[in-house]
Amino acid sequence: MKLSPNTYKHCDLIKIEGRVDSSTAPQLAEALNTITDNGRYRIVLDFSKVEFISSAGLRVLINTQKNCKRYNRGEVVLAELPKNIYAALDLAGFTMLFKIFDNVIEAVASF
Amino acid sequence: MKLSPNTYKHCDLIKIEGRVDSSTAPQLAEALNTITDNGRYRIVLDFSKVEFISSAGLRVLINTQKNCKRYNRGEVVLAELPKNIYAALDLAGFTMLFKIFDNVIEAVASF
Amino acid sequence: MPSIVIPGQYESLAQVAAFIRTACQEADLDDFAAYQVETAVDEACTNIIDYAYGGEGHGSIRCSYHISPDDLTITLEDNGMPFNPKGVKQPDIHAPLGEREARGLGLFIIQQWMDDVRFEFLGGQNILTMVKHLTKAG
Amino acid sequence: MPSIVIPGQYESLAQVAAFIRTACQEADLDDFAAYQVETAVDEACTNIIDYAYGGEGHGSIRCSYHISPDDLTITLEDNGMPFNPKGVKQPDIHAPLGEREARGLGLFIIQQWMDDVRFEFLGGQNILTMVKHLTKAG
Ligand SMILES: Nc1ncnc2c1ncn2[C@@H]1O[C@H](COP(=O)(O)OP(=O)(O)O)[C@@H](O)[C@H]1O
Ligand SMILES: Nc1ncnc2c1ncn2[C@@H]1O[C@H](COP(=O)(O)OP(=O)(O)O)[C@@H](O)[C@H]1O
Repeated sequence: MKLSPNTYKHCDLIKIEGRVDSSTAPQLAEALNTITDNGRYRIVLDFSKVEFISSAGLRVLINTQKNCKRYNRGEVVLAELPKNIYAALDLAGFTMLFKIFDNVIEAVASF
Repeated sequence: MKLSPNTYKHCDLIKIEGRVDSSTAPQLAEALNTITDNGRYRIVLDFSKVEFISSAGLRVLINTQKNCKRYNRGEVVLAELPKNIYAALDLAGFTMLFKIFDNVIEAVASF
Repeated sequence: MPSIVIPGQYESLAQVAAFIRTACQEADLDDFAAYQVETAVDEACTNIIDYAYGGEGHGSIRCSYHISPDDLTITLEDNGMPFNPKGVKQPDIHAPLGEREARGLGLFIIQQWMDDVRFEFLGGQNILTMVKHLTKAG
Repeated sequence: MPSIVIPGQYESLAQVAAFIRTACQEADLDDFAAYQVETAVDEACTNIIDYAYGGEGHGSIRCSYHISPDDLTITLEDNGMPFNPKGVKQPDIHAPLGEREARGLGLFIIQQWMDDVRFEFLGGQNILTMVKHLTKAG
């Protein structure tokens, strides 16, 4: 898994590439915590190059979403979900818990 | 030439495709005026799919930039300039007059 | 019966995934069905590492597959603590964010995405058998 | 000498551009040099329509090219008002935005991007000759 984070005026963006499984999910959690530890809670995750996500990755997403939405201070939104990844998120009921955007530009511009 | 405009929270985006010459520049001017007539002066132009720009196109850019920068109310920024297009803008001294971004996301997020 | 043995460590999951993708290709599964099988196997291996072995580095996992005209069958074997899934409760996937549990999705995904799932304890081994039907296109 | 004649209308500019790209390909110009020639011809045709003819729909333009071992030569002919570029002043491309003129870039681009530019009035015609050297790679 490769993570490319960017900090913008109104939000942070992380582009995720590769596999998000038990082996790599801790890195994703760390990258997200780095952002929230800076007091920033508006986060876009670019899934366009994600090949696989397991429940270990889903766990990181839900924990971060809870943290970000607390006190209405922000939220995590997801962009450019590949079909298989969308199916996994949908099975787990995550499509109700996260705003999903067709492209990263719209997601970044939503903040 | 094809124009795809989008209005976001902090800026407007127009994706331009094809040729911007004397024949098509008036359409670009019209699209830009539609935005500024709405009191919106923060504009990103996505050049990634622009094949050609003549001085007729440059004229539209400079007029819009003057309008947008008036009273410090905004500006036009350019994103994803193809090499040839960049060379034309550079020859005309436009690289001093417009912020230029490598990608549309950064450009949109700059507002 | 093609098989691999991996050490019970998370970094081996990518290797199992590659092995499973080969199996799915041989079985001629479509892209999404293959993704479902890959996910189920990843979840099952993670659970073996986490619960049967109580953490990384305590044992190995054998993964094998068999293709019949009707099914792709994946078998996972470990030497960890016996597991009986009966007591495990289902996640509430409709819960609002505040009440939503972060854990408990792995078994659920396995059960939803595989057509038949059987946990056995035989000869001191956990044997997990997961079946995906090969529904022919059309 | 390959040539086309287009009506003096902006919508014909794309057709001239396609004709010029063919010429550049034949002359084996690299992508950027070809872009420079395409731009110069576009600017020149626009000026003929705007100034020699005083607007769209008042005359036609003949565009032809010749390739020698050293040069690609483009010729534009029109029957409009004679033009002498001597009196035209250069744009100040270093001016800050507030003082920057929106007009006056066309001739400048032609002169910068072509290696030789000649305006003539002969037999009642404007003849514009623009030369691009064929510098061999390496
Ligand atoms: N192979 C196993 N051995 C022992 N216990 C298991 C095994 N797999 C799952 N479990 C139990 O079932 C529960 C639910 O598992 P799962 O749905 O994968 O979610 P999670 O691992 O996030 O808790 C686990 O918390 C664990 O108690
Ligand atoms: N073919 C032409 N015939 C007559 N006048 C011309 C011609 N080309 C250019 N000019 C004159 O030169 C000036 C500069 O031309 P140019 O650099 O193309 O910029 P612009 O067309 O934006 O004014 C024009 O304003 C016009 O007065």
